Amino acid sequence: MAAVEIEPEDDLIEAEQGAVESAFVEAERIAEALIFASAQPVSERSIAERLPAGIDARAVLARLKAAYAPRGVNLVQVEDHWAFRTAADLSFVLRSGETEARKLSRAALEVLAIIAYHQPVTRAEIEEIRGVQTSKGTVDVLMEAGWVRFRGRRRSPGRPVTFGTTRDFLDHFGLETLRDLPGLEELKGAGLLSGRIPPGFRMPLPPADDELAEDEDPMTASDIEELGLLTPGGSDEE
Amino acid sequence: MAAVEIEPEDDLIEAEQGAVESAFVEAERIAEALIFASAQPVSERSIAERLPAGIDARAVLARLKAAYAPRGVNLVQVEDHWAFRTAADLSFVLRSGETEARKLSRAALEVLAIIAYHQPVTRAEIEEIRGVQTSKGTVDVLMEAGWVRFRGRRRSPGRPVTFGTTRDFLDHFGLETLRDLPGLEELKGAGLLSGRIPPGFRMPLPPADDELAEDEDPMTASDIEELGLLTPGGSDEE
Amino acid sequence: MTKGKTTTADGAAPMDPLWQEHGRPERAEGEPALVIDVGGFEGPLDLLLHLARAQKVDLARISILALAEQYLEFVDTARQVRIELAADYLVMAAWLAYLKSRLLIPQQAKDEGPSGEEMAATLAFRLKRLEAMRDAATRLVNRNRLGRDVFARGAPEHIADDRKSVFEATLYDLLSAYANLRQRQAVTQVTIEKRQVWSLSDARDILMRMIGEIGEDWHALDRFLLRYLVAPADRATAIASAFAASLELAREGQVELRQDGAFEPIFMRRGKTPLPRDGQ
Repeated sequence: MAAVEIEPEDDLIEAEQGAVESAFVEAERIAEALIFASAQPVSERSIAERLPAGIDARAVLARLKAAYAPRGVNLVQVEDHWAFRTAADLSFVLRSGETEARKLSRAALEVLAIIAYHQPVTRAEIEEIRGVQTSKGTVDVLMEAGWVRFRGRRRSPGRPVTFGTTRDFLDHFGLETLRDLPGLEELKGAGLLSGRIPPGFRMPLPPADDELAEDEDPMTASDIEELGLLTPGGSDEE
Repeated sequence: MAAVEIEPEDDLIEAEQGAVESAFVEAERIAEALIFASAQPVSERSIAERLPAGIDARAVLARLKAAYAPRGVNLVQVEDHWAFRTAADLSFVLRSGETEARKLSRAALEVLAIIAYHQPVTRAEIEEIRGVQTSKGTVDVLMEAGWVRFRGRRRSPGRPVTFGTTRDFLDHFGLETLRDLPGLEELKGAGLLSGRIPPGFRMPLPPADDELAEDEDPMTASDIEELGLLTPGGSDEE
Repeated sequence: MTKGKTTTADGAAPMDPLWQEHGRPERAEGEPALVIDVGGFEGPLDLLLHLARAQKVDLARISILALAEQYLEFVDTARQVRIELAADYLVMAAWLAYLKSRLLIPQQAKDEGPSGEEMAATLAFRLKRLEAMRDAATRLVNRNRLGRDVFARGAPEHIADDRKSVFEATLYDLLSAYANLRQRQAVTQVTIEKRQVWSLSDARDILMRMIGEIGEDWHALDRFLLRYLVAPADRATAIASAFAASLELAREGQVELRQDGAFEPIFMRRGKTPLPRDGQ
């Protein structure tokens, strides 16, 4: 601000009022940001502490509250604490779906990854790679997510069901094809595989397309029905 | 929408306009509430789905953005997603010791910049630019932070995996799109984002006049870069 | 060893005193003292950039020759005091020594290699590009960052989002789960061997680094490689391994080799059709 020549008093008062008003607006902005960023309702005292000196916090909050009253978000007071809440009449927009995204369990991630890299793969093979039994629920979760599907049946004793991934799987993980899954070198390069990797370490190359493998039979309608009833791949398959 | 064939009486038009305006205000409130409720940017599509039929989501968002621009909380765009964020100039009030942003190593930062400016980029290209092998764990850190992702594969021998940045990256660094990367156009113009030497790039050899005159200050490359990159008029134009 | 300098017996003196030579007369102009902590550099290009900066002129006007000499001086000093330099630094030294020879010796008529000037321009371009990226990184990191300068809603409320899936997982989650799993299973058979000689795979790694440096023009690199990459005592094993590795790389199409006659220098360039590296 450049120094101003001394002026008639009216202007001075006006300028002063302008300065007061702009300090007030600044205080509003600060209060607004503080309450917005806080995980809990913010106490009036702690707001007051951060406002420019000489500003009445209560007045600032009252004006903010009035400004937000007609909006989609309201400033609400809980005792002497303040918080933003979406307007009560809009709850229908916010609560329509009620499907909270859940994190996949570690076991599910592992099984999904094995299915992605090793498909077509049977439950027994998954267990062999993981070294532990896979609970039935794990594959169910992946099926429910729409990322894993029955591919067919292996032409081997017991004709075990083979698993593969779906189109939705590729979409969700931003892959164009299964071949986009990074290979050994790339996992190493990205630091995901570290340390010494034994010479025999192999990573399978996922199939390029959905064609059945040579030792794989397609699923028949009756297979599917059966599986649907029997719940897929129950722990004692044979 | 439904064609209205009634004679245009002034009152009717006014009433109609009033109705349109109030639907628009309602849409604003809904969009505001939706975005406000979420800590993550919300997609324009999912906002549009929840607005009353016939309302242009983009127009609603533009008006909201303008309304919030002078406030302590701003509406910002990240690609086609929208989020409320505290105003950058209030950082001094909000910054607190506990919320220290993730500290990146110099190497990780450099790799991040290379991925951001050169994407899609392969690991070999990153190493060529830096002239050094990337230690394991550098890319890993960036992926874990959610800033870097596998993008796909280059159509070249070996089909190497390419890296790119994520929307979280843009969000974190306050960029609306990749085009907003600081200095991007200048770097491109100078040929510094390519693998090959630009045609105009000349190195006079040997330099006969290394010595600076006594009244001459050395010009460092970074000076020049800055001169070219700092757009006149400066820092916070938006 | 520099005069008046006492290093500890095992050469484990702290880093900077090795380079900072007190009580020494001022160096001649244009010959900035090397004050280097090798641990602080992100590879040879970074070191070169630092040296170029020390020339105090615009990158477009640096003397590449002087730069190469300073770098080689640095590497020689490091070797004298037995600092183990990473292969990247040595590879660069070999390349710069070659560059220096190209700049100093007039080009032969039948010589197909790139001229010294072309090589110098390539180096200058790479330095400029690295510097640009470094500046970009600085600008990026100094922006107003979410969680530091700019904040998101502290108390998000739940909204129904449009995700099709009710489950959340990123590709990174998926891959790290897989990598961890496989590693866990593999970890049992790890053996760590002690290295006494240049193994074939060491040599191969170093040659692969070279391929990145030399590009598609013929370079006679063998002499420079050997001079900078190995201590004299290891020279025999290095020659054998490097030669074997280069043959292997040539077979894979990663490099092309050429020798005009017996005992002539071996020329090398990047192969036209490298095979996939990840064994696909």
